[in-house]
Amino acid sequence: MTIERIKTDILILGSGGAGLFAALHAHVADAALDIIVATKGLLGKCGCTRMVQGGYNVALHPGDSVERHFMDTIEGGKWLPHQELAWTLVTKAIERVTELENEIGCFFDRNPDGTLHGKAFAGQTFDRTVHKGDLTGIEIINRLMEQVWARPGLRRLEEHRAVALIPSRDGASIAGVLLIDIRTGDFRFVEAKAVLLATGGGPTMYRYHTPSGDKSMDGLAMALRAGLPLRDMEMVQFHPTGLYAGPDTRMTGTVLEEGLRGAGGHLLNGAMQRFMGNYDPHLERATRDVVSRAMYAEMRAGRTTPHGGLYIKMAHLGPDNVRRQFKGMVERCADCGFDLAGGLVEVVPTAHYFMGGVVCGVDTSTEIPGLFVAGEDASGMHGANRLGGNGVANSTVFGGIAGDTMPRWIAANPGHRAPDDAALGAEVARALHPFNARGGDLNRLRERLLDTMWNDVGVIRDRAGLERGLSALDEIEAEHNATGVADGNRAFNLTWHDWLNMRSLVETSRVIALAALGRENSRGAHFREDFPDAGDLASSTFTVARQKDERIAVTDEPVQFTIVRPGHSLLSDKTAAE
Amino acid sequence: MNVRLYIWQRATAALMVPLLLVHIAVIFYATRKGLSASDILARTRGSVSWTLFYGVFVAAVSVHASIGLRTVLTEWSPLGQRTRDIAVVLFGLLLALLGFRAVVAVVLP
Amino acid sequence: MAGMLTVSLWRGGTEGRYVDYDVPMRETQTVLDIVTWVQRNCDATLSYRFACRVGMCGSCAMTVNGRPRWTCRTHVSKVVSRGRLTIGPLENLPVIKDLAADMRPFFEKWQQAKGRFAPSKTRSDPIERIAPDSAARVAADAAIECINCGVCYSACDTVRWNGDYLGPAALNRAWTLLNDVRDAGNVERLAAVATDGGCHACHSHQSCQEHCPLALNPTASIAGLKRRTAQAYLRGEIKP
Amino acid sequence: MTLLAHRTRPLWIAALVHRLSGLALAVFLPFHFLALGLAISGEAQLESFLRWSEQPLVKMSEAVLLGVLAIHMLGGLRLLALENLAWREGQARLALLAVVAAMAVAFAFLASVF
Ligand SMILES: Cc1cc2nc3c(=O)[nH]c(=O)nc-3n(C[C@H](O)[C@H](O)[C@H](O)COP(=O)(O)OP(=O)(O)OC[C@H]3O[C@@H](n4cnc5c(N)ncnc54)[C@H](O)[C@@H]3O)c2cc1C
Ligand code: HEM
Ligand code: SF4
Ligand code: F3S
Ligand code: FES
Repeated sequence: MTIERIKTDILILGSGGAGLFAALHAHVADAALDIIVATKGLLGKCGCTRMVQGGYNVALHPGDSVERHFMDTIEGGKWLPHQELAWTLVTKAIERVTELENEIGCFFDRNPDGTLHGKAFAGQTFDRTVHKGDLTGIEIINRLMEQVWARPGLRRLEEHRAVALIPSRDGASIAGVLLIDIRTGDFRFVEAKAVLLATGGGPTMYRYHTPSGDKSMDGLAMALRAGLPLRDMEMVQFHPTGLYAGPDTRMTGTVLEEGLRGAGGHLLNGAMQRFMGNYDPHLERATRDVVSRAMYAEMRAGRTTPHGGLYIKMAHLGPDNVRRQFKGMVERCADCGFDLAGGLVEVVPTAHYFMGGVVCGVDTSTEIPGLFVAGEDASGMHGANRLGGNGVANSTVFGGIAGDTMPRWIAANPGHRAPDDAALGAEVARALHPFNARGGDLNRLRERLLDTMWNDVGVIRDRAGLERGLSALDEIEAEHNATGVADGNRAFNLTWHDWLNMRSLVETSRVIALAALGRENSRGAHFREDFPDAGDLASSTFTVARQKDERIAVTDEPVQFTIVRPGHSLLSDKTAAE
Repeated sequence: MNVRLYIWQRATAALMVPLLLVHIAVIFYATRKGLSASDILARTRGSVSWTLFYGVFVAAVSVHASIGLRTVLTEWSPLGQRTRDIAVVLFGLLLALLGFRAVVAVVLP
Repeated sequence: MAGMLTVSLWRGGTEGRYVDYDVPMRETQTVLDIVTWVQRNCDATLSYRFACRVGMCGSCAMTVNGRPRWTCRTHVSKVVSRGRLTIGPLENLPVIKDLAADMRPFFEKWQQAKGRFAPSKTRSDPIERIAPDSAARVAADAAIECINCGVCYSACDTVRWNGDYLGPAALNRAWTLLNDVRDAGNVERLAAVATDGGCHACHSHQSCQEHCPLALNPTASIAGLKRRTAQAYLRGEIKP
Repeated sequence: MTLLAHRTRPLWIAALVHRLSGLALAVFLPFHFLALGLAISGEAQLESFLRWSEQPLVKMSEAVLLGVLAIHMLGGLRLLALENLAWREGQARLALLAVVAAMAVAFAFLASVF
């Protein structure tokens, strides 16, 4: 197997908000740097930043404050966020949105007086979500993408999949990354002085999920193998209203806007009863996690539609009104044969966002010198729950910081570091493993993984289920290793990549299950039926998982309340914390 | 086509609209009346207005058609840019030459 | 909606052929699902591209029964004709393999049209106040929501016939920027779209507008560019 | 190969018709000028040309040419309007209207000569 070797100063993995911002900032910091952006799909056209509908949280409207945004983030995160990271997020978001508007060219929606419009988003005490219609992500990523294309100094490796972080020969730092050129099936080793991991997490191991199809937790799987500590791995956010169109379509699981519930949509079970009243006084307007759990409970109790989902009903708000207010959603449903405005649409809770990730500092550095992390791959900003609108803020804020940090780091630590060639060879062999195995049924196995995670490590968890899930994961992994891919044509071989996706998903699924088993209380997105209480806030801990010698150890570490402690607030006025 | 050629082509097109409307009216008039050659020539010979009218038309159509031809050749022929441009300039000159000759023939006393 | 469907898929690169597959029909099934079914059940080496699966990323465009479409948002029942579907890669672009086209020329032309914001301010300046109902903002908004799927580019015969033509999407983007009062690069942009292969090459076929999945109207944008470049040229602001 | 669907759309066909009519005019015009140029060598020459063109077949082709000129002019007007005025829906209908009007001109011509 020949491996093409490329040298560069900075290698960025992923072209979402984090990856592209890092590239632009690093380029501005030092235009002489050679920078490569490698991404699994087409530049800016893959990943979830593009899929942002709601918008971007930022405290720049009169009457709002970073303190208020910060408190919303901490309380939304059930006191688990790393406070310095959260503080950086809310303060830098102001600069980032201004940069997006003034320098990158995003054209956000305005109020009648010409100032930026902020819309309401659940779980927040201020209408601070900046947006462009309900296609905010397209506006953000398209503008970023244009700026990257415009700079010849930024090299693009499109349709390149990172498969392993390769350590330096002395094992002390990172030397580069092994990639597969998806189009040709060839291997490329990119040796870099600094590497940014920005592959955007993506909990797509659940039966129903919203993220882009290219996301399969590759970054976290690579980080795990590299021995990095992963934080909050039990925290998977579910969105209540995923479209349910049966098992035969990729549309199943994709998100129907939060605003449908906000506007007064009703959730019905199979018996056409509105059930939210049995769970929460806020009914359909309760927070994402509460509604998701109620829906999951209805489904588990068998009160589903004939197909196995639930219904959302909007018709009582007036079909024409719905059609006007939610044009995009109505059209999307119509494309798969549903009438959102006048009829019923089947919905299920769906895995949406991954709060867990690599432990990092406010400068995006990780434990491995030369390796940085940003975006959904990083962790700590959101704690047990991410506010809608804080996701894209996170990826753009910290992506930019990574782009500022890496050139400085390179200046202080110049030169490439020779790679551990044995490790490189082993990783190539590992990526080629499916071509040496025979038989097996990859599709059936993937279905099994999706069901296992959904049923046993999903919206509602308990010890028995988690243990069942863990042993099923062991079986799935063994079978996966014995499942082959025909070695016909490696060029653009999606089945090979499906196989590799599945390996990342299995490896990270196990960490999710172990961390969930470790947390014996219920916070935000993590709900243990056997431990339904939140536990004492003042002695809150977060989980840290780490793989060593093929074993994963999960430990609890105390949350440092460096800025505000439970029971306190940064806001003086009383209306603040309601 | 670049902006300069575009303006020339569209401007000549716009210019030809009224000219052609009159021309069509003339055709109808001539056929309706069954005018003979001498009838026609009697009306045109020595007329400054007709000279100008058809002179402008010939100039406009030569420019308009050769630019149009250039576009068609760009899209539908394998000719290189230079050959194409030489060909359409020659075509335009030919059209202008024949056109002015016809005008002269019809209006010269 | 039971039964089978005969699906012809393009296999190979620029040189290749159509191969037939039998695919079971389902109640909810998009063209992308058909392609996925073939990859998962008939031929594991079938190549295609998708990402978001909900019409946001513009990665999944293919030619379906002769018409470019976003396949993830196209229900099979809408396009099937006599129990058959013929699916190929996008037209007017090189083919990488099977159903995946090479989008690089498309994005290179986007750049040639100066399809990127040229800032007049920095992050330390206040965000510009712009009335949402001002004429320029309305014009920019009308054309801004392009997902760069390449459908219009693939449906335009001027693109096919004139290798230099920048194409509807790139020009549509240039038009939005021209209406963006914050932009400082409009003289260069006007010059870039006023040369051979620029906006004046468009013959208003309007296939771009008829096929755009987001119902944008590049034809109108290009007409706008034709006017503005002509004005700029006559005023001596640009040279061709 | 399946037929590319956009080539069945009215406005694509309108552009094709516009192009073919322009080409036809460009081919015809030199001969037209040549014929009129005959007058330079005397009235008799022109007269015999006009006599020749009295034949029904020639009249028919003159009608066709007039129609072609009309369709090109009207189609061109539609384009000039589209490019220079505010956007207007229903371009396909306008293109159809241009064809109909051009045919009317051609028929009117035929009616007036026969
Ligand atoms: C449907 C939906 C709606 C959302 N709405 C909102 C919202 O309204 N507001 C909000 O704040 N957040 C929202 N989010 C969350 C937000 O989109 C993400 O948190 C954020 O965009 C993540 O950015 P990122 O740069 O980390 O990752 P992404 O944008 O996901 O980018 C990841 C990149 O890494 C690449 N990649 C993956 N694996 C590899 C590999 N092995 N090798 C190379 N490259 C790889 C991917 O192809 C992609 O380019 C939403 C998410 C979804 C799915
Ligand atoms: C009033 C009269 C006319 C008008 C309004 C007119 C208008 C136009 C317009 C707008 C175009 C550009 C089409 C495009 O780029 O898509 C065009 C092209 C053309 N015209 Fe005319 N025209 C007229 C008369 C003529 C005449 C008399 C001739 C012939 C000698 C002619 C020959 C052409 C040719 C060859 C083209 C190129 C066709 C193409 O690019 O597809 N035009 N015309
Ligand atoms: S204009 Fe429409 S068809 Fe063309 S690339 Fe943009 S979204 Fe696609
Ligand atoms: S299809 Fe092509 S010719 Fe012009 S109007 Fe659209 S770009
Ligand atoms: S997969 Fe993203 S638009 Fe179809």
